Amino acid sequence: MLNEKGTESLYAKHKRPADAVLKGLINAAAVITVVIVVGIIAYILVKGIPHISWQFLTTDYSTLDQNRQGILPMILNTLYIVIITLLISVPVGICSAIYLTQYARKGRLVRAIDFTTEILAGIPSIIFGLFGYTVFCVMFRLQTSILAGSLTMVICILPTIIRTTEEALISVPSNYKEGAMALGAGKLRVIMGIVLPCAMPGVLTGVILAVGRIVGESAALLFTSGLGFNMPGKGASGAMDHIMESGRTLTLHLYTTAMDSTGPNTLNVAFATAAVLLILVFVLNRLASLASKALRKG
Amino acid sequence: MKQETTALETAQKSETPVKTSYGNISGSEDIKVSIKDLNLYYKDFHALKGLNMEIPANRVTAFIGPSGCGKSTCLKTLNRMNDLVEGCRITGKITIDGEDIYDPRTDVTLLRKRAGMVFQKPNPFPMSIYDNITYGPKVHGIKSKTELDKIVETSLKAAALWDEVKDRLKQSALGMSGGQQQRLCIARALAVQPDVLLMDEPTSALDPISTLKIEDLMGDLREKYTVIIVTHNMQQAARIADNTAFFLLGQLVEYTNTTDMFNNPADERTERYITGRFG
Amino acid sequence: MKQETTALETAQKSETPVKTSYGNISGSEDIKVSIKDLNLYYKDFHALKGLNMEIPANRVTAFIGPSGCGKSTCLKTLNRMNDLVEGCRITGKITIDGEDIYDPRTDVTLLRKRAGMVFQKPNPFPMSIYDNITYGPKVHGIKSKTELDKIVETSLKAAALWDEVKDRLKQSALGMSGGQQQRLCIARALAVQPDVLLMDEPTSALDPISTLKIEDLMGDLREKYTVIIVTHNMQQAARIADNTAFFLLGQLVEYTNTTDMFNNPADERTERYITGRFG
Amino acid sequence: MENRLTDAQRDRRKAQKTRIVRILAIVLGVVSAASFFFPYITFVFKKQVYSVSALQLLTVRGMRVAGPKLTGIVSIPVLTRIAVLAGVVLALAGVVLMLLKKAAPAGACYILSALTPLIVLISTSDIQSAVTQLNVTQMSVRYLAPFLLVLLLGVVCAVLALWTMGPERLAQSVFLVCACVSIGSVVIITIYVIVSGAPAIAEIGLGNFLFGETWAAGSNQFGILPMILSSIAATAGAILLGVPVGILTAVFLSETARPAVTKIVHPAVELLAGIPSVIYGFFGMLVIVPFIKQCGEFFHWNTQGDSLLAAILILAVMVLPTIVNVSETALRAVPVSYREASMALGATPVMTIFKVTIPAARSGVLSGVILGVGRAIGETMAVIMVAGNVANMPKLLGSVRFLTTGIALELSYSSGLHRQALFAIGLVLFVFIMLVDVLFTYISRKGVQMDAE
Amino acid sequence: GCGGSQVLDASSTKAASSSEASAAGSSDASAAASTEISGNLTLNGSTSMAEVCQALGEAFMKKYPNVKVDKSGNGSGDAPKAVEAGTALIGDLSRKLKDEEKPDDFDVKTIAIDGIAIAVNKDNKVKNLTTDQITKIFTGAVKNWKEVGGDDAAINVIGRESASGTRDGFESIFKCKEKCKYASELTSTGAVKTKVSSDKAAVGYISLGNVDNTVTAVKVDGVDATEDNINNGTYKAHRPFIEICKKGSEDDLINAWFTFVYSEEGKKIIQDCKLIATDEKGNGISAGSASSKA
Ligand SMILES: Nc1ncnc2c1ncn2[C@@H]1O[C@H](COP(=O)(O)OP(=O)(O)OP(=O)(O)O)[C@@H](O)[C@H]1O
Ligand SMILES: Nc1ncnc2c1ncn2[C@@H]1O[C@H](COP(=O)(O)OP(=O)(O)OP(=O)(O)O)[C@@H](O)[C@H]1O
Ligand SMILES: [Mg+2]
Ligand SMILES: [Mg+2]
Ligand SMILES: O=P([O-])([O-])[O-]
Repeated sequence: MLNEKGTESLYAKHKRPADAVLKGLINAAAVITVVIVVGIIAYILVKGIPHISWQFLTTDYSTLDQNRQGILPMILNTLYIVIITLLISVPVGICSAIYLTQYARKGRLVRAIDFTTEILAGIPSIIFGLFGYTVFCVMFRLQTSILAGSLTMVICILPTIIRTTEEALISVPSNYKEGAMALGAGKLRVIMGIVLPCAMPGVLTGVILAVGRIVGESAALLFTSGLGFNMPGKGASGAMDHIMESGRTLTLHLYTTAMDSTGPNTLNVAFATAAVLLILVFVLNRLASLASKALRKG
Repeated sequence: MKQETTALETAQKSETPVKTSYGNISGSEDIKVSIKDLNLYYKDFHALKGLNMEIPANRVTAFIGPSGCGKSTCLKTLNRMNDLVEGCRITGKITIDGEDIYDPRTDVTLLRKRAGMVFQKPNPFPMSIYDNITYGPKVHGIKSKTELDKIVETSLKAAALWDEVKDRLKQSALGMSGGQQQRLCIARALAVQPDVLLMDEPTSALDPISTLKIEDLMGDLREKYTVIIVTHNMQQAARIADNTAFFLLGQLVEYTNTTDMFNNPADERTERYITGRFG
Repeated sequence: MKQETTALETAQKSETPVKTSYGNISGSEDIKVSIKDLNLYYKDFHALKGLNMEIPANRVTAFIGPSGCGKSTCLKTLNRMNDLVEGCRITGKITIDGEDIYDPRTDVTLLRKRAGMVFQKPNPFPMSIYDNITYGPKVHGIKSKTELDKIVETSLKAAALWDEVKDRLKQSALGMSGGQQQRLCIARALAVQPDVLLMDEPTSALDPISTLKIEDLMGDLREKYTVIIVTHNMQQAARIADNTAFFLLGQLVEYTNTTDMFNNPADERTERYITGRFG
Repeated sequence: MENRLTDAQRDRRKAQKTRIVRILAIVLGVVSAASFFFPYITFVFKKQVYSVSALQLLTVRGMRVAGPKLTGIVSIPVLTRIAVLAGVVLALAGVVLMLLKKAAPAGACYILSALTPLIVLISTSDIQSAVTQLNVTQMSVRYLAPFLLVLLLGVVCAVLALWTMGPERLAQSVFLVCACVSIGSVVIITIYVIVSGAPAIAEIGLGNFLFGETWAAGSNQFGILPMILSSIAATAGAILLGVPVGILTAVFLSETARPAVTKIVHPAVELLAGIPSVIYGFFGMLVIVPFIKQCGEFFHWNTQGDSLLAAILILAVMVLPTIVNVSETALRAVPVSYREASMALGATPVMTIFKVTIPAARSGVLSGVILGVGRAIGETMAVIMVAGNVANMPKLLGSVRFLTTGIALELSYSSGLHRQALFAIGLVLFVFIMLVDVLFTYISRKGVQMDAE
Repeated sequence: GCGGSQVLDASSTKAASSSEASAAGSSDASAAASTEISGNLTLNGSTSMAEVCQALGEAFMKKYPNVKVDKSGNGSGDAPKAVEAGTALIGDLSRKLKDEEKPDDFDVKTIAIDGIAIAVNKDNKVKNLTTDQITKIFTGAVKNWKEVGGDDAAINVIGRESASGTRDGFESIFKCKEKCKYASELTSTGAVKTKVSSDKAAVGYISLGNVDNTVTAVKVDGVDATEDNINNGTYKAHRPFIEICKKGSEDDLINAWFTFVYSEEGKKIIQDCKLIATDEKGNGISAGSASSKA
């Protein structure tokens, strides 16, 4: 179709079938992804939530009594490991990130360190499990204990924390730093008073991601924190002594109950534990995205 | 006469012979900042070549020149912000009130207190307006609440911002408009009571109306401070500056009072730049 | 006479009465693009207010005005790049060669083929020079190797780039200098054989020498294309444009041939802008 | 003139403050050194209490312990003695160095001195095994105030010592120490993997180990070829399934979806990334494995569900979020100007995506794929639950064992060469991950180069 | 050198003196009342014994409130090491000690016997197998159920992971060590049971205690898999659960533990865990020792 000036008219429509096909593929991929997510989550929740009760969450677990199948000890063990791990890894990780981004010369050394943290981040957790077992459990004679598990997790998540913190620190606009410097503030003061607070949401995102990783970890903990399910502070010992005892986390409880479904009830316990874990992960996820939203705003 | 000699000396010393035209400097009886044989290198790159300048007190001095000619670099040497750049090397001497600011004993904190700086992009800290202003005084050891309150009020008034923000001092500074933010940055610089105010293209990111406000402000600031401003906008230099320095390729080509510079440039390159034939 | 009437109509229709001065348009006997009562909104923001313009063929038309006045916005309406902006609404009518480009039947692909665009920052694709040029023709269905080769040669020649790159057509376009990249972008636009060439500050990111080359190029392009260029640099407009339009706050203040615009502006605001009293 | 840039009086005031801090560092250093001479640790055997000062740990031969049948002297481990000696010497060295105004080395000495109690803590537990030789089974160790003082004071002194050089230097040192800890852990873990894996390989022979086809711990046959091939096959399969879906989902999210839809799909993908691997395994075990088995019955395949295929399906789901997230970031990072340029030439949005946006983001997309490979190779718990775990050569519908699961299954029971062989598998796995990582770095660096050109 | 000149001695008040004083013997310890026994009773080793140990521990802690029982470990292999190093008082093994584990260093006590049932699907027609048939099935010599009197279906052989105590017990009894050809190796009794209950053609071995109505335990050489038959020696497939401690040690805590394990209360718990309890002398099990029937 030509227009009055003799060129091809703008109103001449072209058909483009390839476009439609490709667009269809894109949409199909998105649908597949969503179906997978919804499928897995729905399956676990539908099968698990009916077995979650207040009692399930607040009583301990017994091999003697089929009516005492609560997961409070596992929840507490998970909490112990999360707290101890964070207590060590967060300060060390943040300080390392500050050193690497604000002090270290951008030379070969820093690049080497970046490379190694990257590698550490990619190491499969079973290798951390091996390492933690021989070094902490055997060499340091901690046995399979919550402390050994926590120390292993420290090494596991340090790279995550260092890298997210580094990224958050780097993304703080340099003109904040310049502005503070131009007012005569020293380097430490600028870092602590301006750079770090600005990076806080990013750091927080990293920490929450790390918590998610600890909660979801199983391979590294199987050999290091073990499978005990004593309530903390039971018997003669205090709540602090619990860190020297073996304790299974929620994931390990799910693993053992799922794999060794001997009692009539154990599969239900597994489902309920899986549902609790999913809900926990979901909450952590929401927190992380809230934090990163705060980062984008700030 | 003095300037003539200096220019001559420079031409002999620096690697590339420089021909600088010094004209009549307005206010030249009271010199605040003096730059002697300043050379600056970024690693191997020779960014400033044998600069010599004397900047009078209580005047607005504008640095103009095409992009990359070294205006910002020169400005930053005056409060040693270049210390932060890795591989930056300086020779020569800069004095403020007769004190050598590159002397090893110099307290950089005090220097930066004395020579405040305002940047091209408004960069208020992501905290409240109040905290922005008090950050500097706190760094320099002022703790009393009443004193800080007073500083906030005076500096905001000096930056012609008090009336607009006095009811929202506790709100985040990031919620302000660009022009307000830039005036906040000026107020923040004033809060540490500087003698010299260095401004690097303070209006280039702003709309015309905000620009106008800041230009007006600069006229007032001149009474108490020595103002040095880098600008891309020749009209702006013409409007606000008492003296103007024209830089080209790291060299100071011409330095004289603004009227002469724009009406009667001594150097041919200056003239070609001003009439828009390059840059 | 016609323009006068249009301006009158606009003033009556649009929310804010507009006073537009239309002068003598060079080449007004052969109108390529015509804009009638154009209003554009970004969500609630009224970015273009009742524009009326007729742009002649085979001339260079420059849009000038202070930052944020709507020059780029107006340019983008001409090849409907504004479609990509969410919340952008348009009323009024724009025709190219008499065809309404906002007609529902319009094939945007063909429109963009007819009205090529060059952006402020050179944006060659991260592929070889050859692939950059042939991208457009391939999109429009040309597959033959010999034909493509010919197109590459003609467009590069038309963009005055052929001699510089003919030996490295297979190398990445990102390895070129800024000025070369911008000419490559022009060549890429020419490769789809447009009638109209829209350029949004095509030299503002370039050094003076590259700028000069592209300005020279524009003089040649005028012979075959209708060129519309947005520029910040008034000297540039004065050097290269046949007609100039001055925008202010979303309105077209004055539109006339360049000589009149710079020597004899009809509107007081134009005069103040041109003499550098604001902006 | 208060405002002078160089002010002698100000310097004097500063020097005074420094002197006070230095004196504090010296005094506390002396206290810390002295703590070694007070009751340091208490051992309790069977209600018998031994309170021992560090000096005694250093000088006495041992403790006389009476067991039910045997009585003997339990000697103090050498490591304990070395640690105590080092602790005292370092604390005193710190004091001397402070007196000589050498703050930096003094700080280092103090910090090292503070570490010695940790070594004592580890090594004293060796006493426990010595004690079991005498059949006194239980011993408990209590650490007393001086012990903790050494730990604490060392740190405090180090901080004070460094403080004399100004808060900036102090902070920098703290940051540096932390960085060293992090880097140290990488170095240690690398060394550990190599050191613990190498002996078995040396004993078995590299060829036999890598290319042996049978793994039978009982008869000392340690060939891991089936595991290597299974790991590779599972990873390849997962990537083959996961990559197209992942990349297209990323395209959907970054290019075509309306913001409202993105707001739903994006968190869904993030959630997928956060689900613990055990849950994937659980799901696979209860849904995918029975499904494959039923298909097998229906089509008369020889399978019982636990299979390479099940592992591939699970892994494909697990690598999906990695690929989607990294690719999406890469796609979003493609400058708008490329898209604009393409559209301005008349290309449709879909054409723009496939011809400009994805090619421009290819190095990022490739990084995502490689990260996915890393995750698939390293996954343990999810696949242990679905793969059947027999060390067969890989068959799509047969039971297989991977490098990771090989370790996890047998670590708890193994001893001797068997255990060393498991560490050697760890080394092989580590090498695989290193290769993947080097590839990743190479590609992302090349991508940067390409963009910089 | 320094000879015995300086040796530390116990003293609750002040640091070492050079005089030699031997610690009081522990002979009167056994008389201590339940509240006087205190401390950490650490168990380390087999995971399949975790359930019974946890159960015994729970009851033990109820009886001795000042004691804390902590069961850890990742498998039988950990047990001798932990006891040797003194990090655990007691080691658990679901198999006998191997020679390289220096059995002479330890006191070995069998606390229970775990029968091993050969489990097939409930729908499987085969209800009886001979020892020889079982060996052939597990070594792959017999591949189809019809060869042993069942339907025409390929046999799916399910086993445990290579180091499992159950597998060790099974393979040594049926003489097919390292020769078994498994279709899957699962990591727990429960998993094997679930698998067998859902797969018509599967066969596997599981703890006798875990047999329930979801699977069939076949007769071996015509003998039913029951506790009685194990005790009277006719059913051969079983293995011991043993606990070890340092040879010759006379720790109050350990004594109290074993006293409790062999008490009526302990036996009841062991039986609740679907195991066969043993008597105090149960070093290995002689099938005839009758006293284990409680
Ligand atoms: N940190 C740095 N490292 C290396 N070179 C630099 C650095 N900062 C600036 N330069 C170079 O020094 C020269 C002068 O830079 P400067 O920023 O002072 O220019 P300017 O006159 O302020 O230009 P503009 O108008 O663009 O701000 C430029 O060529 C620039 O490339
Ligand atoms: N996508 C958008 N959404 C909302 N507002 C927009 C958008 N793009 C531009 N505007 C607004 O429309 C007005 C005109 O913008 P435009 O980019 O056309 O100005 P301009 O004259 O090209 O300015 P400049 O010289 O800075 O490029 C400005 O006030 C701008 O803030
Ligand atoms: Mg600059
Ligand atoms: Mg624009
Ligand atoms: O007792 P096991 O779990 O090793 O079979």
